[in-house]
Amino acid sequence: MSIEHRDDTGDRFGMWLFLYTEVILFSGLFILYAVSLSKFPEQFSEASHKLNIYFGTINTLVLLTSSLTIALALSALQMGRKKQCLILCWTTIGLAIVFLINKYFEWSAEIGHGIYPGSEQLAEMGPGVAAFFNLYYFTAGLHGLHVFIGATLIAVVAVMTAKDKVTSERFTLLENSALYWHLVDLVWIFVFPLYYLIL
Amino acid sequence: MSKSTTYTGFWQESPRPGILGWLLTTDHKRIGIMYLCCIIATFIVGACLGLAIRLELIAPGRTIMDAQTYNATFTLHGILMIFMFLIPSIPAAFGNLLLPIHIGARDVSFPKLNLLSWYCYMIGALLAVLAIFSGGGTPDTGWTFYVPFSTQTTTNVSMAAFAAFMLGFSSILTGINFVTTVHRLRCKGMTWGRMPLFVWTLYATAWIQVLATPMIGITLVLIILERVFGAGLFDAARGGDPVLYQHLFWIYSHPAVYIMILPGMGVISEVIPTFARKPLFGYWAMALSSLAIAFAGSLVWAHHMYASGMSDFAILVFSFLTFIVAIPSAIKVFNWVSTLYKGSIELAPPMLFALAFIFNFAIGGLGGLALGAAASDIHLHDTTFVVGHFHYVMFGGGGFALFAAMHYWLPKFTGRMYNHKTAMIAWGLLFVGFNITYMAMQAVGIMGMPRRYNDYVPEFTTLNMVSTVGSWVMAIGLIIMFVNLWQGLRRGRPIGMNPWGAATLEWTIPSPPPLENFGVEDPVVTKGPYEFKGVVADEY
Amino acid sequence: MSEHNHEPVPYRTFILIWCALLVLTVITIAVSRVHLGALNIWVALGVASIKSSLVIFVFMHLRQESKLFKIGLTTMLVILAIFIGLTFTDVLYR
Amino acid sequence: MNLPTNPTAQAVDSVLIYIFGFSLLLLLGITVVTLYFIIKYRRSKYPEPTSEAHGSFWLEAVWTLLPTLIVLTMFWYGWTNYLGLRNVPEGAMEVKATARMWSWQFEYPDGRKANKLYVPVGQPIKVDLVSTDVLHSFFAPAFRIKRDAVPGMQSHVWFEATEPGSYDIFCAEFCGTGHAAMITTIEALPPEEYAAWLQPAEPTGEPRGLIVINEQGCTGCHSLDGSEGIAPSLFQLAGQLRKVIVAGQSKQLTIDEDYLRRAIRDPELEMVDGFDPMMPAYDADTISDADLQAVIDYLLGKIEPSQTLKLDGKQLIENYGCLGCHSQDGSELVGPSFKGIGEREVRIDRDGANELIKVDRDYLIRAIKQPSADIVEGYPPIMPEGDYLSDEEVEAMVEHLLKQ
Ligand code: HEA
Ligand code: HEA
Ligand code: CUA
Ligand SMILES: [Cu+2]
Repeated sequence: MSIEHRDDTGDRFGMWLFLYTEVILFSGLFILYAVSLSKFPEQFSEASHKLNIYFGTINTLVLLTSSLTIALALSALQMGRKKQCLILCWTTIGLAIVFLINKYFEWSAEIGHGIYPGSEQLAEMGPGVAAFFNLYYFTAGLHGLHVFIGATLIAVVAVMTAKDKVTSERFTLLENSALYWHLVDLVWIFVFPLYYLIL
Repeated sequence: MSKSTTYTGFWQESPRPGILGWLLTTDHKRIGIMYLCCIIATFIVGACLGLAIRLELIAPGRTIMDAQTYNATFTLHGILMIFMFLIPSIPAAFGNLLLPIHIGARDVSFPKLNLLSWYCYMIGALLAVLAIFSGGGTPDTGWTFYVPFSTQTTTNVSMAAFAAFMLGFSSILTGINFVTTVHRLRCKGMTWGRMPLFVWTLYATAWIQVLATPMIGITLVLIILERVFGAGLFDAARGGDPVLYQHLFWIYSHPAVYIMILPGMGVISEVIPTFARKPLFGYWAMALSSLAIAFAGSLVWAHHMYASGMSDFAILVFSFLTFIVAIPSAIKVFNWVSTLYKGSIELAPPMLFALAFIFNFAIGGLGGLALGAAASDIHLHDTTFVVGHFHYVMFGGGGFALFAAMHYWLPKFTGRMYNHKTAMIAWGLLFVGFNITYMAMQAVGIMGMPRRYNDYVPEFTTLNMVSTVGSWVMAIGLIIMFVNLWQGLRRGRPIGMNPWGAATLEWTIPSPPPLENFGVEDPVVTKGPYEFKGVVADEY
Repeated sequence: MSEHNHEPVPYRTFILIWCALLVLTVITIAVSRVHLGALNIWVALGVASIKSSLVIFVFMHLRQESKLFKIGLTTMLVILAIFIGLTFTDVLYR
Repeated sequence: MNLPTNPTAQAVDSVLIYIFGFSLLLLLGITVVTLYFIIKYRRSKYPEPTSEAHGSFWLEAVWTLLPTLIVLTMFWYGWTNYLGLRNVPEGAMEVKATARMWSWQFEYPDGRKANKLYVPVGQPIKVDLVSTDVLHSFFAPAFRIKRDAVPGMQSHVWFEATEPGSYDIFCAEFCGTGHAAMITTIEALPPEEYAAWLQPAEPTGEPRGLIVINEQGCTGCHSLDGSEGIAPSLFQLAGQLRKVIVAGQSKQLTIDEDYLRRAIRDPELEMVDGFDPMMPAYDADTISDADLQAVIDYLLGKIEPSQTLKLDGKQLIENYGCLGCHSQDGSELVGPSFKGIGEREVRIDRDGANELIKVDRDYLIRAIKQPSADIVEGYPPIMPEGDYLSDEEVEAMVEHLLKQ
């Protein structure tokens, strides 16, 4: 008999507040990035050349598209097109998986070159490069974690939608997990140019 | 309101019986009580560690423990007292108990999230305890985890850092909950101008919790990663920067000190009008200065780093900003004092603690000014003067505010009253002991005794001894206080709805309050929180 | 009291925004290939900000939300700017 | 309490007094007013409040602006005097302070090392701070100066002693087990005493050559004990082979008088292989022929090398701050005591295995050079690596230790 008051706006606002905390969380790493960049501009661009821009670009497209699909999913549900909504949700998750697989290959390639936090080789490449890759790994890693969490959330919600726990009347859950997913996209929108594109 | 003494409000009413009724509850009052218990327990442990520290420092040379143990002790003491006691103390315990009632709501916006935050707290606490006994031994970095030491020491820093991370997460959830609640669940007629100041301060605090805490999250994670991978994020040889770590740490940890004091200020702003039977002086000044403190408080973090090798320009900027934060606090003090003017003042225990708060906080805060000025901080930095300063604001401020809140509101939630005389004796001992302890500590700091020293040169002996003796007086006071509260709240005289004759909403409902606080229909507010006209205190 | 659950956004809007995002991505990559020195980073950030505001306002429905949401977001960004800016008062002048 | 008269202390004290003074006034004011109200308006006297005032714009304005003005003066005063602590006066003597767990070492321009900071009264001293491991902080309360020593970062403090005496130096930044033991002193000596201290230990019996070498500050680059510096060591040169570069191509030669003479008068001619051509040429009016001869005789060991040539283990042990953790009188500190270490048996953990061994020369050398190799049971594995020590220095220390 707990209090059954419903407040969708409140729920959304809560989600936004949570997203703020996520942004600040990442900003810690971006501060470190900014400082190191201002210290070693050349070494940074040198290091960013070592990254494979194709992986980066593909993943950007993947995430942007997934953002689109989840946004569409919400509209679909609102318009009562449950089937479409489900398809779109699963597409989003599919794209998330593509993203992670991509990352896996990218990282294994770099680790293959002996570039990973704390490696001897990295230490020898000079402070700037080392700083760049440390930050790259930690930022991308944290982001990857968020991709994983976001995908899981969406999966859960998709199931609930299938079971009509989430409906065109009560879709805040879907809306909030969509919000979360967009945040994942937002972070990448900054990670991509900052790590792959500086010359 | 003829409640028979068998009535027990939310203590009995619960969807689930027995212990599960607590562990799975989403009732803000029950969660508040659970928080309160954990916090008191933490305080007692931490406090006894504090006693141990003082005992070691009673004389030069080794008294009761060796250097390594000492380092572990004050590290533990600091972590417990800050992350597990003071930060959650008033917001998580009394905030949960009162915020919904104060704004005429039946619960917070996200009751389940609220419970989750308590579990995060428990996990954090558990990890903190594990960190003591597992791995390479109890952490010995100080609560500040400064690199490179924290990434090199063999002790179990990673787990302690992760514990702090979880505690931070719990604090974030509380913050999200409170901001949303205040925005969404205010009852009919509860305009912003009618919110009790306690709510205002909690609201300001909640914003800090939301916007600053993640920074400590990432910082602690980086320490852990650093210890795992040895990547050299903060190692100059590998492009890192040890001073940058200090920035990241203080970006959270300075705002955190306002998380610790703001709710306390809120409590005082409730207690003083009640026992002066007079509206709080300058309501809007008080409300806005709370927001001002919250905002300005997040601009000053680097005043902890004047001696760290930071650029002089930064020192100029941060010293300036630091003095700006002092102003809203000054406004508050002046308004409290002038609330007393032409009032009708009753020195009940909560009032005594409130007045002690003003005195202690003034001393601590004014000490903060000496620390805020660049030149004088160079001498005082990392001396026991700083230790004195923050005990004055944290214990003399935050702590005393908590005690005030306990004496003011706990009767409401147990429906019973403690013994006033004993409470006053306890207060006296506590107040005197407190000032002896930390005055001496500040004095020896001015003489130049560095902090985190388990041993010191002979000149410092006398004052350290005084300080230690003071801590014993304080201990006796605290024990009496706790025992008195415990007995009173269990067997004391039953009270009616409004023992103090206060005007905020919680005093218009039975004590202890029922589940969902208000009867069938939601309350409608028609007057401000401090309009005592016609409000009578009922006898007990 | 679910006073306003805003209207569903038509598919078209989303798809248009998506195209815009793709175009902007191409632009950043293109720009990054020409050397502008320090300017590169600022251009990149500029484009990124445009992209993110598209996502925030349309994909995340900030357009439809009440003022409260917008104020909240601004507050967060201001604080963020302060954190970064004040850190640089140290780093740049050491 | 009489305040110190040295410039840095005065800069800080005036600010402290200013702020504490104001604070005291404010505190008294607030407390007195509060007490007055409490007593005057007590409930027994006034059952009901005699005012319903909700606030007053003017009062708020006043106690917003007044504090603002007050704190701004505090801020500005604090800032200007802080600059006084940062700007080192002209002609300050530079000393390099190296902080390591848990000792200080001070290095003077002439390469002389000491573990106490000896300074002349009346001369500004600039202390350059470096750290080899973690954060430390140079704190001299008597001079009100403090600054962290950050690994990989340059920073400095300055001070000037106006009265002779011995002043504490503390480490103010937490740095581990020995933090509280990381204490030494500033020894402020009257100029003449300082000059005397500057002179090598016993001026009498000191060979003229060595005196010249010290005066000329040759030891700034050349070690006398064989340890490699930025220049070849001057340890036992006689008859050694040298590979030198003459006009581009390298050639072997045995060190003799003429070679040394050329090497000092006109170094560019033959540079020792592997060293940069940075040695200044010393002509006859910097080093007279007589002195030159003395130097050469000294270097070639024509006269028996005096004590000062042989390294003094005791001195080294003090200078490198070993005593921060190891006692000499058998008392227990962070590390094992040196007392009787020579004929001791110790239980050590060597890579996992735990064994009992007799202390001997090799063991001690190992224990100094890579302490982590075997840890004496019951002590934390925190002794810093001795890799900064030259073999000769280690030898000397071990010699001394075995004699304990
Ligand atoms: C509850 C916690 C709390 C609070 C509220 C404060 C409040 C303040 N603190 Fe404190 N501080 C700490 C907790 C807190 N502090 C801790 C934990 C540390 C040490 C951390 C560590 O290193 O371990 C610390 C350390 C610390 C330092 C770093 C010292 C050093 O390490 O070198 C500084 C420096 O500026 C500082 C300044 C201030 C200032 C200016 C205020 C101001 O907000 C004070 C404002 C209050 C007043 C000004 C008094 C009331 C007003 C009047 C009496 C009216 C008259 C006033 C005027 C006219 C101005 N504090
Ligand atoms: C809220 C915060 C808080 C509180 C309340 C306290 C309380 C106390 N602290 Fe605290 N202290 C810190 C926060 C706090 N401390 C922090 C953050 C540090 C920095 C750590 C670091 O450097 O990293 C610190 C460091 C610190 C030091 C400096 C260590 C050093 O730098 O060398 C010292 C030294 O005296 C000290 C002493 C004390 C004492 C004597 C108390 C006393 O006030 C304790 C009072 C309580 C008692 C005397 C016991 C009472 C007994 C009971 C309550 C039992 C009752 C039981 C029943 C009834 C069943 N503390
Ligand atoms: Cu070195 Cu503390
Ligand atoms: Cu602070």
